[in-house]
Amino acid sequence: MNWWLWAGIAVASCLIPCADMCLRGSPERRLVGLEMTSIIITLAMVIFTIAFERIPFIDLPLTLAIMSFGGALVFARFLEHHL
Amino acid sequence: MIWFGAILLLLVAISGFAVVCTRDVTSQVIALSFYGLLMALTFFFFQAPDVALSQITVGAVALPLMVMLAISRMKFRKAHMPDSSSGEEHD
Amino acid sequence: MPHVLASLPYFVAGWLFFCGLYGLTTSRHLVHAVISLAVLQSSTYMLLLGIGYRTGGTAPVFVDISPGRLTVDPVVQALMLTDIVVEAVVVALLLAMVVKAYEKSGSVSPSDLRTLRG
Amino acid sequence: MTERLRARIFFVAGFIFLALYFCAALNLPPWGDYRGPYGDFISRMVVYQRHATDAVNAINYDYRGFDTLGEEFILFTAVLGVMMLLRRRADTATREANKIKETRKLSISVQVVNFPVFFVTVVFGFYIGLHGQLTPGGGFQAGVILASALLLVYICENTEAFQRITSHRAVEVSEALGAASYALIGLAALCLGVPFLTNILPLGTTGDVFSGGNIALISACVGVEVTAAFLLVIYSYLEEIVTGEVPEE
Repeated sequence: MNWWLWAGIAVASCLIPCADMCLRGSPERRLVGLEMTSIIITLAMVIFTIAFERIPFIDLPLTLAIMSFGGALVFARFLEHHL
Repeated sequence: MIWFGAILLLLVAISGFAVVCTRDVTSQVIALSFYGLLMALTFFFFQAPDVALSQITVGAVALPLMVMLAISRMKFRKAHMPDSSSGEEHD
Repeated sequence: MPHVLASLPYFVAGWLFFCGLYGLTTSRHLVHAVISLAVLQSSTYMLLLGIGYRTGGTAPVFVDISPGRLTVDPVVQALMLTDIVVEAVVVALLLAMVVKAYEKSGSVSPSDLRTLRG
Repeated sequence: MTERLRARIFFVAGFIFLALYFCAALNLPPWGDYRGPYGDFISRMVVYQRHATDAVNAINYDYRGFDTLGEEFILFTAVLGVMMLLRRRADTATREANKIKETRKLSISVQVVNFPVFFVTVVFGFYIGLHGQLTPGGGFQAGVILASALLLVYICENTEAFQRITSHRAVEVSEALGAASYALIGLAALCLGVPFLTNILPLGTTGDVFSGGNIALISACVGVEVTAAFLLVIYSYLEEIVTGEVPEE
């Protein structure tokens, strides 16, 4: 148990309000929660990478950061135009 | 550490149930995306980075995208073919 | 490890399986049924994750650690990895069938698929 | 069968299943106490046998390569099914005659940001795909990342470019080639007199990009196929919306 792990757990515990945002209410409200979730999970993954002392894992938050941009645009556009 | 993993697993269980219970399909897609991201974090925490990587790419973007494409195509068809609801007798 | 946690991932896997079945049987929208099927499929990932995990084990990537370290099981991870990507395309196939059924019958409710009645 | 009756039958059966499953799960080996021999064996041997540092990808593309071949053909068949169900114009001549009707404009800031992000995503996809034998990654993930990069072209309202890229015959050809070359790599081993899908290429230095022999090559083939597969699926769905016309049946 090192301090980085505690920090990661603290960041990841912010997922509970995000779960509330994502799982209840209108689609727009859920989309806001989803964007927050991807930010928090990216941060949590970076901190867990340092906590586990495994540098190759850093590819994962990098992927999520890149994919979440496209994901956000896709969701926003489909909600706007087609749905 | 193991307690945090247990909480993460319980969160996965709760959100899986919530995804299934959402009846509006558009809302359900976003809940499904959240569920995929949560699964990815769980895989990452339990030392499965390869699986987490494919869950990030597929569960967060590709799988909801497929569902949204299908929904938007159905909406598009509905908007452009007002008489299609009468049902064409094929086969 | 406390006794409560000893079977937790297996319980979660069974619970997700149950949730997916619940969604499938009570769904009134074919897309909803397909998403329920995706949740049902994710229960297998949870089961495999629970089986392959080992307390204190690290991931089987030997770039920065020596091959002698205690690792989690790579075989079950390889089972999951391909399945996740294939799942997305299989869901796309099922949704294509849903779109086709909607275009033919004008309805998305599973109970309106009269030709499937036995 | 009415809906309520169906739900009632499900709840009875489902809770019986859940109770029996929970009883069975209590007798499984406790969580975190894995005992299987195969994973340990591969974890110890993979660096010496294959000079690859990622055990999961070594299993996927080498030790269990035949199984992955099967999975890849599931993907291939599923894409075939989607195209059969949703596409109607097969020949290129009519496809090029279709006018693009969608002329909405997105805000200029999104369009400006989109281009560098598209570039970064493509480069990153290649990185993930080519380092599969060293770090987490590989062909399956890289394919999805590359396909989503091309989806960004559609998102920033450059519909014409999107249609020209994805409806090109080269996408279909590269999907078939990706699936076929995996099998051909396996057959090449047969020609040298060793079993199907044996690792025949030089193994290289551990930690180098050109290490692991067949693993990187098969991973690249899978990457090409997955990219093409996702593009085909996305275009099959979007074809009507992009061209803006519903064909007569």
